[in-house]
Amino acid sequence: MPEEKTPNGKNGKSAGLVERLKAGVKEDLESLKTELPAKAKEQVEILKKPTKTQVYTSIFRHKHDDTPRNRALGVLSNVFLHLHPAKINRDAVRYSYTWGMGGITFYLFIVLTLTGVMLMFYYHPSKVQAFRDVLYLEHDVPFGKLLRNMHRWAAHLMVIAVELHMFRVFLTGSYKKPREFNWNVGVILLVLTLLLSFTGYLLPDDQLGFWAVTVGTNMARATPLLGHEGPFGQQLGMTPYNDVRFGLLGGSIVDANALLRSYIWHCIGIPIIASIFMVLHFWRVRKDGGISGPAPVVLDSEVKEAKK
Amino acid sequence: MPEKPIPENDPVVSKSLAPHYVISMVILMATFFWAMWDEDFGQRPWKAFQHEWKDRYSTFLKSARSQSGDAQKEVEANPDYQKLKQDYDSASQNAAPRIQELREKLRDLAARILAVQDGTNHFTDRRAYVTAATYAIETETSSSSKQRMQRNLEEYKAKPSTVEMPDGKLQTFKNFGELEEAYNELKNERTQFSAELGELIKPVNEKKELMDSFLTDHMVSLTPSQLTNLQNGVEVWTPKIRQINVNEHNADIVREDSSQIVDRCESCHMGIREPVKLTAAAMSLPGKKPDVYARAFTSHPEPDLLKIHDPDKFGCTPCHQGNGRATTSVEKAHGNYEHWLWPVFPRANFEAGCQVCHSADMVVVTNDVGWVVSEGKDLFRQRGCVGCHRFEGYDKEPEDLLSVAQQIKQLDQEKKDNFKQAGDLMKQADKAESNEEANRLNDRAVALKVTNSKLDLRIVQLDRSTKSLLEDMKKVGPNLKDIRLKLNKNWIPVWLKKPSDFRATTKMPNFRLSDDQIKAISAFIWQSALKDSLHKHKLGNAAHGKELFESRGCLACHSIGEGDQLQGGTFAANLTRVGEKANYDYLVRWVHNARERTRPYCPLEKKDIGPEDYKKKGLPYVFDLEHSRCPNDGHELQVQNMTVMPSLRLSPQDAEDVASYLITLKKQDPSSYADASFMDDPNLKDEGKKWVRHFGCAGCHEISGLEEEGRIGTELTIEGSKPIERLDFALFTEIAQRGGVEPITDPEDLARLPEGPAKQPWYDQKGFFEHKLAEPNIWDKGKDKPETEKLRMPNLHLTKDQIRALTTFLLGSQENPLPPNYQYRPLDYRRDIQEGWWVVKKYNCMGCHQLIPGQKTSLMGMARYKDAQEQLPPKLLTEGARVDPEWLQRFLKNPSLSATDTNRNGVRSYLQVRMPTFSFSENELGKLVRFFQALSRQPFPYIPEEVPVLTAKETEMARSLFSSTAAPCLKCHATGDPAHDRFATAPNFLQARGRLKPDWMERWMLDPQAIAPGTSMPSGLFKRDNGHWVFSGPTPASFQGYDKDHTKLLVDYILQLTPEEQRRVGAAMGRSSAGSGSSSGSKSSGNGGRGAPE
Amino acid sequence: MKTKTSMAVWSLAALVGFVFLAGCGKKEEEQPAGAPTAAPAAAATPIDPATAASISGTVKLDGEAPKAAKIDMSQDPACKGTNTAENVVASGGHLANVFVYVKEGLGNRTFDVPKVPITLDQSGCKYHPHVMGVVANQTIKIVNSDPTTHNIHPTPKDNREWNESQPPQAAALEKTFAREEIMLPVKCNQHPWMRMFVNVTKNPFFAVTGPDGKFEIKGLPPGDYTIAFVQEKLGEQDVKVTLAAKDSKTVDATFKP
Amino acid sequence: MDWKQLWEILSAPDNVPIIAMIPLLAFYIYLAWKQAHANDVLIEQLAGDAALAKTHHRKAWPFKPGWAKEVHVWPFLLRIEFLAAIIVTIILMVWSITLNAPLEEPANPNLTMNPAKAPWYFLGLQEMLVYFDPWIAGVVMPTLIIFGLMVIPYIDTNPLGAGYYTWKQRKFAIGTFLFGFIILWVSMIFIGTFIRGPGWQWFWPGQTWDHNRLIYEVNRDLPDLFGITSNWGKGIFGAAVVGGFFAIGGMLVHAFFRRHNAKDFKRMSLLQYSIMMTFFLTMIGLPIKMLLRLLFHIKYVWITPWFNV
Repeated sequence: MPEEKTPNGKNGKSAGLVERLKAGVKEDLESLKTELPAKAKEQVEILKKPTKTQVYTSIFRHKHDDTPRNRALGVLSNVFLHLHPAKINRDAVRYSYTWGMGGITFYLFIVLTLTGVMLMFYYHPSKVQAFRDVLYLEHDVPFGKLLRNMHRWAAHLMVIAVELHMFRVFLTGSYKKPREFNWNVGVILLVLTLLLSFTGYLLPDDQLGFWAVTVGTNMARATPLLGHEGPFGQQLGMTPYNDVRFGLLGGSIVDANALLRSYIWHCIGIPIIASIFMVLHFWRVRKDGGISGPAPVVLDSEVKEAKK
Repeated sequence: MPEKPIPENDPVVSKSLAPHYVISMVILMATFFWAMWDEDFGQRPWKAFQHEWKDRYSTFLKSARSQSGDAQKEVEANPDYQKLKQDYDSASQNAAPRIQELREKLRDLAARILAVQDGTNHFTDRRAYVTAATYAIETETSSSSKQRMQRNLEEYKAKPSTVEMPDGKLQTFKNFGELEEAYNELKNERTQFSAELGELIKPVNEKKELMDSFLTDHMVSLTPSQLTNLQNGVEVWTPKIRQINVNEHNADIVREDSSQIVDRCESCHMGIREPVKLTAAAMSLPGKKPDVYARAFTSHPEPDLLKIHDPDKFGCTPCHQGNGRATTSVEKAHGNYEHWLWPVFPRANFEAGCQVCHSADMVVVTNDVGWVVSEGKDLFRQRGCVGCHRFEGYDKEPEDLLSVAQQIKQLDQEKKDNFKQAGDLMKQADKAESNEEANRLNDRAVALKVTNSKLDLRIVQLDRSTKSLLEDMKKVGPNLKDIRLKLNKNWIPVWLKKPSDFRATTKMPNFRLSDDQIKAISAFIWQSALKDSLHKHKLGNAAHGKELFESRGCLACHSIGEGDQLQGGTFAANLTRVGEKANYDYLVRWVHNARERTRPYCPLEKKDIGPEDYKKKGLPYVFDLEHSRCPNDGHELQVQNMTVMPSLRLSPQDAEDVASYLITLKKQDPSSYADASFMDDPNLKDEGKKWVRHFGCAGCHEISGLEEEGRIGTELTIEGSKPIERLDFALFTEIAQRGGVEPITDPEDLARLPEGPAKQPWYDQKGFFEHKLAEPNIWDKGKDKPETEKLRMPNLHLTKDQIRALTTFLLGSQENPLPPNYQYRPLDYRRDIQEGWWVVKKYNCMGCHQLIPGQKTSLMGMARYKDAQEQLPPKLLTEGARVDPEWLQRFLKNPSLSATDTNRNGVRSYLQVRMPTFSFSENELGKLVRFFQALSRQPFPYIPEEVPVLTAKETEMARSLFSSTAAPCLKCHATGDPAHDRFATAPNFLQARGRLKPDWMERWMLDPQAIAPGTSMPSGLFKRDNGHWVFSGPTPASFQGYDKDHTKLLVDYILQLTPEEQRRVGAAMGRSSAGSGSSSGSKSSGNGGRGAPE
Repeated sequence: MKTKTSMAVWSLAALVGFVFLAGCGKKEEEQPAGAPTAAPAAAATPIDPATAASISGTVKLDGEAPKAAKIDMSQDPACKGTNTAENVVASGGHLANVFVYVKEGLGNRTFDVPKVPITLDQSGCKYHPHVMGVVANQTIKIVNSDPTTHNIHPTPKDNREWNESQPPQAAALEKTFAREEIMLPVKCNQHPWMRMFVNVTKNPFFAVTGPDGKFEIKGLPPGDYTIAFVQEKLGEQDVKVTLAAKDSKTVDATFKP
Repeated sequence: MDWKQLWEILSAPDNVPIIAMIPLLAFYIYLAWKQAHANDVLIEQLAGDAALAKTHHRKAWPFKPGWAKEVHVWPFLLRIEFLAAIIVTIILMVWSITLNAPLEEPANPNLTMNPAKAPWYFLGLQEMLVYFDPWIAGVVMPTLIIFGLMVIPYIDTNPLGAGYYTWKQRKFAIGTFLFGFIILWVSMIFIGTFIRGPGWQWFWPGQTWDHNRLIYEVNRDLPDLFGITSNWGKGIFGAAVVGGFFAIGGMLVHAFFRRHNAKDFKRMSLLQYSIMMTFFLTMIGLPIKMLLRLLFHIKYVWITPWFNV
């Protein structure tokens, strides 16, 4: 209850109350003098060790001393790092074995996501605006040109990295039992990467993208059974207006609908699908016993033939 | 690896990556900084421009200021300025003491107001309490507390307040009311003093303004203080993008969804809109040649154009093109890179930008001459490009004819339907159940009948426009149906071989025909031509013919002589060798009336109608503009030769004389041409027709059987925006892209290239057009093609300048990337101007008349007129303001202004050169009249103002002035008296009425030189006296005390002048033979004006 | 540690070098877009009267002088004067009204504009003089001594055209021509026979031959000159002459009809 | 030699990745070969020395007893991963600063680009369009590629070479894969980018891409060479040739495989073996068809009213 300070109050309280009030205030002042400095000293002590604060410990679950335990915890307790096991084959850290291509691919995917999100701020997938937006991005947006360049080149780099990754995986026989399924996931991811890049090609709505996509999708015309120029397509009633290409483009030519479809596949559809497969891919890497090697060589003579 | 020794420590665990990290981090940081630097400078080269600009412009302004200072001193020395300055000085001195006093008072008041307002117990605080309390009372619901609060407020208000005044004294106000009153009074006082101060300062300031504006008005360049302001602006300039966002400034032109125009050109071209003239030389570093900066910093060379096209509203790129947004490099900004569709127009062709929006204008700039793009547009028609290439706006009569025919068909159908429906309705009405119903139905039937009458009238109208269109339809080349009558047969193959060998300036291009083709073509046209016979004429007087030829104005269009000797206009053929090719009898007919046709052509039957067709219907074989219906089907006939050549209304005798003269013009005898009897070989006819068709001869010539041939070339309306990939450089594609090699080797053609042999890459529209125009078959070079597939475009033997003009025109002919509102398609008087120029150019009006100040006519430069400028055709600079449009229409229709005596000029009978009869169609007549009215911004239709009837005294006064020796009117103006008119160099006054507009006449008398520069009529006849215009010579005595404008009096007098009056005056002037001119006097009055009393 | 730092420095240097390489854009060769402003005109150099030379001579007409045409002045009763045309005025083989001036040889010299105006009189419906010389920007005072109105209408090539009327007894008109022009025709539209020629020159060294065909030009500084003789009908003849100090040379010219 | 043309193609921004890919691929093949060789040497050594085989750590890398068999991810792996991320970032930034992403004219359906090329990674397929009908090149082949890749783990029954580089233990698998990846994929991309010019014509590097070039080339169908005219005849003949290729080729491959990969052959089920054979023969078929076209101008082998091969 707040004290009523009415110096010229007309309805004064009883004298006892005033006395009590006075005593109370004195006491409070007294406590301020003694207790506050003590608390201040305490606070300084706490702040001297920031790693002991509640805020710190709530974030970092373990100590940072260079002990094997902490090394392991550093990985395990981190959502980003716990894709890795705590310990791995001593030779697996060698670059010459893995080429780091899987990691680089993933890193490029992240870079592409970030730059892509920023590009989306400036881009409208419509025939009227798309090309103009790219011009705007190049000429008006601070770092816009750099942003677009990075997105474009990272996309190309990612395709290269994915292909090299596959190359390496094959050469080290890493698809062999028990990793057969993960190889398949990888193949799907390769296809998705190509599709991601391909759908992005059209978005600037320039001649390059337009004709690349036209050439690309013209092949769909010839899909057997489903394309109007494909084997048995016409026999099945396929026309330019109902075949698989029409479905891909949302029209019989590369136009506004194709642009929109391309955009949605590029920005939402394929990234989500790819993310799901990536999660699967990484999960299976761990579940299938980490990366395949470098394993000790096996001699032909040591192979035990499985019973048929 | 096995060979290497195994290290002691486990390399996987012990190897340090620190150096790797250090290096890569350093590089990473460097990359980041590089990105920053690139973003800030690498991508922003304009910053360097702006720094440079700051230095150079500042230096320039400094030197400009010192020059301007001298100029200012000169102006300041002017006594008028001195007087203004004195006025200002004395006024400011007079007002100074009181101003000082008032300023002090105001300062004091301000302090006191502040004290009352903000001092202890200040007013503002108390007022806030009062208003808050008042609000609380107003919103209080309980009446008791309302009363209580009211009391409290009263108490509060009653409290006194003491204020410490600025002088330290304490002043007590008894209550709030008193305080408020005092405060308000102080404020009132302040307002009063401020107002007084304002009143006092105003006249002083006005004088100062007068002084300053005198200075700015009398200085050609900017004043030093203006320059100082500019310099201050430059010095505090920090580099930033300068851009024009057209949408911001011009929401009504640019719609939301249309392309946004954002032009940043001024980020480098900083000087474009500076109010001083900046040349590249002035912006160069001292002693250096203009560099890239100096050239970028010049001010716009045509500031007047910027006034019409305010850059804030138009931006830069709509005219110049380029990539207005780009700022990363000069090439990008100018759009000079592979993937920009609208690169900046080249320096030599910058006027292409006009064409982009002004494609509907024949003359782009109405107040200037020598515009390259206008010349290009003109050439496109003159040289017959339209014959093969469609271009929106050119020669659209055939298309219009088609659409008119279609409309008529539609209306006919509508009429039929209406008729049927009306019948139905009436039938229904007869059987209707109620009278109301019957009446309603009948009314509808009646309405339909009325509608049908309207439709009928509309059809009549359309028929007339068909006639107009047939009249308007012209061909660039002569009618080849007449060649049997017209030409020396043996001359034809020689001509076809290479027309420019016979006549260097001819419009007929060189088709590079082989001998076989020539044989076939000449055989076909010879055999398909008409075989009618011509009226035979005797040879006339060639000497007289020569005189007529040179004086009647033939040379306004035709030229004569070759090379240096060439004189006359370039609009029509050079006649130096006409005697070698032409048939005398045909020439006579042609000179007499070029439009006279051998046989009329029926577009419906698609054949030439002969006497036999007329005979069948029992009609006389007469066809002219009045008798233009087909005897077979009543359809409109083509009754004229489709030439723009007018009739000079020569007498038959004169026509024979002129023709006799022309037939003497030759270099070799007609009989010396090699025999060409193969032209009668019927076997060649079909082959010939094939080639005639192939080369599109019918585009420019009327040829039997090929009247309805279409154009064989590509449409060029939007040729300028054709993607470069669509322009076939054939085997020279790579060469053009890389530059350096010039494919044209023919020295004549090489000399046509405006920029000379290619040095840079020329793989662009400009390069294509220029090469194509210089040597049209250049893309066939090195190719092996059959004759029929070779490029057909003939060599037009153009000059460099002509090619530049045509290229400019084509470059600008684009599918407009701009919003449609940018197109110059006005609907008001400017549209009349736009349409009029097409007609004016079509008939080469400017060969004789000056329509734009400074424009040269063909006749002007000729020796004949050097000492006799008054013999030149009149200048038409203010024609619309000068003449009554109705009169003008009559005049244009028949310039002789007489139905019988046509062998003369209707207005300026003293001129040797003659205004010809062009037989304008109704359509073109209307366009021309509206054009002249619009050019002078005259209201249309024109309602003549009432001319006040002069009193007898006024008439007497006017007459005395008019006839005084001091007033020279009749010395030059014709009267109709042949003896007097021998010396006349000006029109008869009797023609003024009904022809001239009084306002214009008055203006003309005052300063004719300002209306028609160089006219014989002198300026300075009147002077300003007491606010009136009075005659500047000695005035007759009767003018004593007359206080109105003498000019006005004269105008009214002239407009009421009768032939008798004129004769009387003439006689009074003591002219030897003034009385004998009655016959011609009455003649002219009969044609001169609307019902001029005899 | 040292190696690490140096490595870092080297890589940085390499990077900077790369930046420079990338930044080395090609600058266009600068082209001249027009010569810089012309040298300022030399101030009027005084001519030393001590060394001044002079030229004199006679202009002859070689052949029969065409008979002067009669002018029909009946058009204006107020015109009463000698009614012979003045195209070629010659007597005894001496050609009058030939304009003689220094065409070339004075270089960049400039001369003050004479303050004294030159008078052009109109009397008897003729101009007096028929041929006159004037320095550019020198005032020409035009007087009308006739009882009739004239108008003065110069039709120049390189100067501004004007046409003003001058009633009898009107105040004199004062006009100037700013640019050099030889045989600039002036006429009166009301009296078509009235013609005269003004010669606007940059220097004051000119003369008009009198009825005896004589002329004299004084005060010329020594030098090489081209002297031009101009007759309105018979055209121009140029004579080259070299003058030493205080020379007085005779230059004659002969025109053929 | 048209250096300008060459430079124009090489420096086109979208071709830069391919240029980058070629040395990159060469480097990685070298890296893989080096390790495979080392391992092969080691395997040979161990196969010949049973004692050593028992004690050896069985890797080509050095190892000493006492060294940890496993190391902590943090920091030993992560530090490399971070380093890789930094280097990739640098490469990407420098690339992005120095080279602009292409942006051409606004799309114009009326103006066909010549040559109109698909994105570079699909150029292999576009190149296939020359040799096959679109339905094969554009639809069947990608599907086959994807499925072919996916079945690899299931038909490769060789248990050796899992987790280490080797050549000798997996000659057939690696050889086939290299053939598919390098010859059929990468080199096709290379051809599509650098060799194919206007009109998709074959231009040797350094030859000017002349838009007007015309080449006389008559492509015949195989049945025509044998004078077969009837539709049925063509269909049957083509089917016979294609079938014959698979039968004879299958026999040859079988003879080879049975001898040189006896163990694998033994391990494989019939299904595995037949799938392997189908894909292998199809792969072999591609260059044969290409050579038929390039050298003998043979367009189709098998003609039916519905499809042509």
